Amino acid sequence: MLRFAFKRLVSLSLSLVVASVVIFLFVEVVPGDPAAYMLGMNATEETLAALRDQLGLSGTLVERYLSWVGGMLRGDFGTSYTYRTPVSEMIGERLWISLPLALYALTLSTLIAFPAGIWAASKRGSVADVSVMGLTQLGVAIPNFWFAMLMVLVFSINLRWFSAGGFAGWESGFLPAMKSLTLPAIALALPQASILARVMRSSLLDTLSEDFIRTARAKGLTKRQALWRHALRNALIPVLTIIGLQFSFLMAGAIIIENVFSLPGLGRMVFQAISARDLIVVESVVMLLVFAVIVVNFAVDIAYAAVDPRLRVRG
Amino acid sequence: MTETGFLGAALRSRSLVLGAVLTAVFVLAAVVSFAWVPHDITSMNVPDRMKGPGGAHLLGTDHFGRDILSMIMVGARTSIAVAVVAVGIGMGFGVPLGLAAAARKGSLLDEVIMRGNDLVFAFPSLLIAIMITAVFGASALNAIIAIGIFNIPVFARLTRGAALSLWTRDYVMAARVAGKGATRISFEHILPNVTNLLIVQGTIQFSLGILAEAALSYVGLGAQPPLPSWGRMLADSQTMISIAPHMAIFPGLAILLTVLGLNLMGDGLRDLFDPKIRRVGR
Amino acid sequence: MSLLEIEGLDLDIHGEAILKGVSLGVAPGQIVGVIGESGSGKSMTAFSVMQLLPDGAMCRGRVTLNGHEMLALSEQSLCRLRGNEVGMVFQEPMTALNPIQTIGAQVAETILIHEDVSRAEAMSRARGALERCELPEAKFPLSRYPHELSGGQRQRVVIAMAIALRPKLLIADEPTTALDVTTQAQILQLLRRLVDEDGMGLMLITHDLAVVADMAHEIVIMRHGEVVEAGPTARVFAEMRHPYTRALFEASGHQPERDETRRDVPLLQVREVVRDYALPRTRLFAPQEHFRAVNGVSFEIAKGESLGLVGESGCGKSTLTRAILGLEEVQSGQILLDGEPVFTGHRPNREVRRRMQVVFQDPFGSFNPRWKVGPLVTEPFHLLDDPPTGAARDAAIAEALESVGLSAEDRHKYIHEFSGGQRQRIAIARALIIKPELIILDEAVSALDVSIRAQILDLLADLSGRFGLTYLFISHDLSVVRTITDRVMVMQAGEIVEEGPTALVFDAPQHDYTKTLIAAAPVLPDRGAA
Amino acid sequence: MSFMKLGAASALAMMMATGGALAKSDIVVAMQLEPPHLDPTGAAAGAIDSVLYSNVFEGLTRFDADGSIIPGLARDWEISEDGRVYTFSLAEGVTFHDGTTMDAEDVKFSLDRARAEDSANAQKVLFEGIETVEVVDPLTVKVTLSEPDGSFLFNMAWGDAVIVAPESIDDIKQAPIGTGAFKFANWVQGDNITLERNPDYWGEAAKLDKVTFKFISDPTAAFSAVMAEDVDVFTAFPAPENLPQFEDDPRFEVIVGSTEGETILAMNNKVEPLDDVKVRKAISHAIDRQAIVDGAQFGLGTPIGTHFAPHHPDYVDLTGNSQHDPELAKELLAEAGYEDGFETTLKLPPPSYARRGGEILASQLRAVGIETEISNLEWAQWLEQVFNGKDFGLTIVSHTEPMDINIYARPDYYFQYDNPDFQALMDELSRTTDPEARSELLKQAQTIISEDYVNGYLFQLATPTVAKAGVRGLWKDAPTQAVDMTGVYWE
Repeated sequence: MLRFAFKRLVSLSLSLVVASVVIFLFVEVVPGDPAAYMLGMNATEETLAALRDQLGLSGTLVERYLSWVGGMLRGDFGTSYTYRTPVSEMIGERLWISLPLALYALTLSTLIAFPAGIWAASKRGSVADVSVMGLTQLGVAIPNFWFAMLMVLVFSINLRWFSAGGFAGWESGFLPAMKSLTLPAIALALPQASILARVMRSSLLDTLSEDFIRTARAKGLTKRQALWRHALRNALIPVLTIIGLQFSFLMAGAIIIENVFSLPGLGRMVFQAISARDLIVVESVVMLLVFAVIVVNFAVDIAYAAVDPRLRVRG
Repeated sequence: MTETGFLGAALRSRSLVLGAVLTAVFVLAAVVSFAWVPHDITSMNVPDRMKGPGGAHLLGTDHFGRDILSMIMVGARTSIAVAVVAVGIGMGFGVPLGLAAAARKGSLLDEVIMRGNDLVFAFPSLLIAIMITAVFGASALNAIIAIGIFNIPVFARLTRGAALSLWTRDYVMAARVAGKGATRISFEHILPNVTNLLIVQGTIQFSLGILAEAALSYVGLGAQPPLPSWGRMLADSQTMISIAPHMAIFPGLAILLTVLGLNLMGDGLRDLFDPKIRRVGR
Repeated sequence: MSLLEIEGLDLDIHGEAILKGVSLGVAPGQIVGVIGESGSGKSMTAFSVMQLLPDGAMCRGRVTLNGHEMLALSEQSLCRLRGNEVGMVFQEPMTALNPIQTIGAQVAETILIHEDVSRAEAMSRARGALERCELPEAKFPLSRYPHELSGGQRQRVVIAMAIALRPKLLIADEPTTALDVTTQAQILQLLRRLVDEDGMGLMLITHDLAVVADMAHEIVIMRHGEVVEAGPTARVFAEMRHPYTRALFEASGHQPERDETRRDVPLLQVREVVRDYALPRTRLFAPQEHFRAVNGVSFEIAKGESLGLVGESGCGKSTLTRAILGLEEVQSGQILLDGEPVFTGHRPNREVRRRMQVVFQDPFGSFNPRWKVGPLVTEPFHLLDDPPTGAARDAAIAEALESVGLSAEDRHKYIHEFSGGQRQRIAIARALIIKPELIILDEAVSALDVSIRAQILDLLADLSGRFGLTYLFISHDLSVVRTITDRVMVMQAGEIVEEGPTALVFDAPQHDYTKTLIAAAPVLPDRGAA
Repeated sequence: MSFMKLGAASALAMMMATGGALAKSDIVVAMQLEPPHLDPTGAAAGAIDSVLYSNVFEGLTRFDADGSIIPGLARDWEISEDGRVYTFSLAEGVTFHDGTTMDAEDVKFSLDRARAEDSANAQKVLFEGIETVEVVDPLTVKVTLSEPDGSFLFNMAWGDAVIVAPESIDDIKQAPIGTGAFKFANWVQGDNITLERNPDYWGEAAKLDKVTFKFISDPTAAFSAVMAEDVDVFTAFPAPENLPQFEDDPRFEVIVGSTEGETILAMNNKVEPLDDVKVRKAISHAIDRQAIVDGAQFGLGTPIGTHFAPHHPDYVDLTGNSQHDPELAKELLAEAGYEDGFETTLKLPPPSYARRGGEILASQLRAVGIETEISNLEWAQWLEQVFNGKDFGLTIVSHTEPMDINIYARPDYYFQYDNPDFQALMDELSRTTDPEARSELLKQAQTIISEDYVNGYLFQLATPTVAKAGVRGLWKDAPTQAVDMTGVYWE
């Protein structure tokens, strides 16, 4: 088991290094000079040059890459060009919105998807199955930003139950903060719950057609007991992968929802940083997101081994 | 499954028929829009802006007074074109990579392709799409490239998985006994038996492509004016949602129904091709 | 009143009739053998007793088990009976156990479901059941997982689960079909012991007449969902009133006529062949370990001869086949066909491979479902430098198909339009098309039903006579090898342990491994032996 | 980690929680863009001035609501005959928010810093004329210019010319220390900035205890924030289409002022065929200004005929030179040799006046045969391709700097207009300080660029402000980018 983890760790750090090179080169190619963006139309050439020096934009490509990566290893992502504050601090603040939002959406999606998937699988072909499948088809097809717009129209503008945007801040208490995350979380959770429910159902149906379920029935277990005691745990394995994928998507994919609800999260910060050519922020956040995704995948692999003993022996 | 049997089963599967009809409606709208459109979408008459549905304009007009139905028809062209080409890129590069990785399982090539896939999967797709359009400028073509890139690993991984199981089959061993090389076997034996899977996944990726294009143009990075696109229509309508809700509802519905149609078709095709389902019979 | 009585049982699934008027009975302590080829409905009969039928199944008639009217019982009470008064064992041991649960938990579950006992109590009784099935505590602790056990050991766990509560009736649906000959013998022996000890009834379902011959008190022969003949084993074997029973019996012991002339011109020479597989490294920097699949094998096959190669799964016979066919390079030793080496340098040379072909075991897996029969059969032409085209090609196809008893017109059909037996004929046509000298038959008939197997064996015998073909016949089924080969070799753990004329080896085996093999193989009683 | 910073009570949240009761002495002002940092002398971003100008920082002189220049930290000043020497006498007893005194030394430090070699001041050109800055005594500063500059006092009122202190200059970007009526309190990045009343302000004290600036960039979120009464005032409301709803809602009042933003269709005067005045004239006549104002800005904005703010006394209405006359436009194109029109590029920056205006304009030009290939750029790309690279045919942008007609005297400016007579006129203007003479020169300047059809002059950018009924003292127009809260109070 340890060797399995070690091997994955090596390939993980390798892909991180490759990712950092790819991101750095890609961001360097982005046309548009941050200094010009900050100093506007009347700035003279020397002021632009002076500012570029201040921002540390004048070093060679390799120097800047090494200083960036060196900094990251020490947890210092460098200073943002536009905000002039340490990027790590900005990320810290924004993480306090993106992470809870992602977890909130993931919990919602899992709480909806598991019962729906299991219920549909256990009553295959019945009205319940068809209706769950129909609803999830809709859930997958609805563009979540459109759904968000409609929710704002109904719940914020007409019914005034929720504020239409902005983030109340954690210091205003857990509930108000969660309240301002509710609509965005629902908008994010809808498609994810639909996908997860469908995967849960098909994975459960596959497992229910396995031989050991028939053996269990032959031992006297009722259909329900066979499902809960044997089928469910076996069916969890592919579902775990999907949950892992969804979490990494929610961390980065919330850009548009954060924009619709003007939540100052990671996604929106990067989006604004791209248009402001605040390259150091873009590089660092994308690197962080890639790192988060790889770590989540690694955790899912370990979880696999925990759930499935056959993997435990391998390697 | 003889030819007629195939068609018979196809017609019986509800989701396939419903999906095909829905998708056909929008493909038809896109094709017809080349020749005829209820109102010319380039001409603007600001006086009769934001009219509700009904009367001369079946679905109402937008904030420049343009006919929303015509915009949706022409917008269908953009969305479908972007999604089709993106899936084409995904298949065009992904399938050969998958076949090559499976043919030389365990070799360095296999490892490189698989690690490459994991890496591309690790990147947040929407963010990278935004950066691509930031570098090369926002346009339908760049949206195609941005979405296409993220289709490649999907098809590569799918093809490799399916090909690996086929390589253990006896008829591949028979072909090797007949002296055929890995590449020839990959295209003569493996690929034909993987096409079903590719068609099903193709429809799913097609629908995801439409959603991705809509998202990109919603943040202003997809097709540029005067080329209409559903995502941008949504973005424009957002501020007027309380005074002209129809401007937001119809483009959203267009996206929803197209994606729904494609997903239903994908499901129907999957059941049709899946021997397990067919043997037990509906 | 006998333990199990089935009277006039009809079963149809989605309107398609599966069982028609089946009647049979099992008394306590009695072993009833249910024989039938695939599709005869024998398994469905068992499932009807257990009422574990797929959706859309409709049962009519009467099934009484130990006084319970099974068809009338509610699902609730059926669950109380299953595992308690009736146990069941299945064909595929590899997938019959929950892969992520320990064997102890799975066996104990049968007890916990039916009796209100503590978990510890259930675990200790599970221990007892496993011991009874010859899975001692030392080697098989309760904490073991299914993937850590072999096929035979897993079947023993399934049996332990079935008999944990000492059921009145045990149903075994082809319990040993997927196992090796030696393991099969042990499992059957275990079942017989359990029946005697608990005095329970055993309904043994199989397609192998020999298995039932020396074990069952009564046998029931089924065909297309109907019972064609039933009665005490000896009487049925003696009378064989129904023609199908006679055909079945005859096919099992079928002996195709072959010309026995001695041949001594060598065709294939295998000299001191060694084949190693690299094992996955256990520790990151450990030296690369190898598994020696073939260890210094040497033998020769003369032109026109039919040589048998027998051995249990994992003895290396498939590896040897792939080496001979030039698919995998050997670590040392040489393989010559008519003096020509199969491998020159690292590349197999085409001229040699053109003169040998192979027929595989699984008729459903050895054809690309997307191709028509024409292209499938002509695939070996790829080995020829200038393969025939146009009319010459059609003629070659027609000749090949007709020589195996099919029509030239079959070339336009798809493979899924043919039965298992017909597919194996097409496989042979594919092998014949480039007129090879050596055909390797890798378990070519193991997957076929007994009656069809006999026809294929006849065809092979006829073809070797007509075209002077040489066969290397590989199989784990001794009875088949015995009927068709001139000489036979027995392989164990990568080495040839015994070799000689077939009749001699079977009648007077020298090596004790051969002895155990031959002893384990069930043998049909001679006809007429009352 | 920065959790502590988040922990600082954010006024907005407390407000919302405790309802409107406290609103009387506090106020929440919302705006679209968040300042990148808080040093008005270190960047061009308008948002910095909007929050800090005269609220936190003050200059020697100061803009009043109607755009006129009034005394700031300099109570009064004498100008030498040759107009080159300015002697400012400063207000007494002025202290910075950190308690340090504000005197001539700080003025000298601020001006020298802005005009230094390595200065990163976006408007460095305003200080080029300064030769020497001398401290006469703690309350008197003498500034000598290399040559007379009629607009020097005007320049010293800009946000980029506010007075800063050497003691607090280092982390000015995060903790600005000025002399204004309000002190900086806290900044929750991405969400809001709070200012508190400065108890020992030298001038007339501010009427409000606390001002919170909230940043909402998304137009729909802006609409719902105001509708849901999350905010009291929204300056430069981003979605003009929602204004009618606020107008007929008694809870709100809408104030529509104008800005210094001349919105123009800039034409690249050095690029074929736009170098031909006939073609530029044809384009100007093809434009229907009112349709663009109605379509893009929902009626907000006054059409202009030249590059000058209409609310300015010296404005000359020259819209007559470029009446919407497609037929005339076609004739002119034919005369210039482009009977069947031509193709050019239309590169648009992000603001909605450009994106929406661009689409309408494209269809108007198409009507006379001019095909335009639209490409929507972000600011960084627009600056690189259009402003610095001059790689464009047409573009739409609003010049929000006050009194910037002199950009037509700079041949290297992005629309590359090079007219020696106009350049001479501008030199003369900068030399004259007498008001009548200046306004005569300004009128001449407006007429030249209008008749030369340098650019297509579209409309003056309006600035709609939505406020709760009862808010008094807000600026109607925006003579400079500022949200001056010093005079604001609840009725």
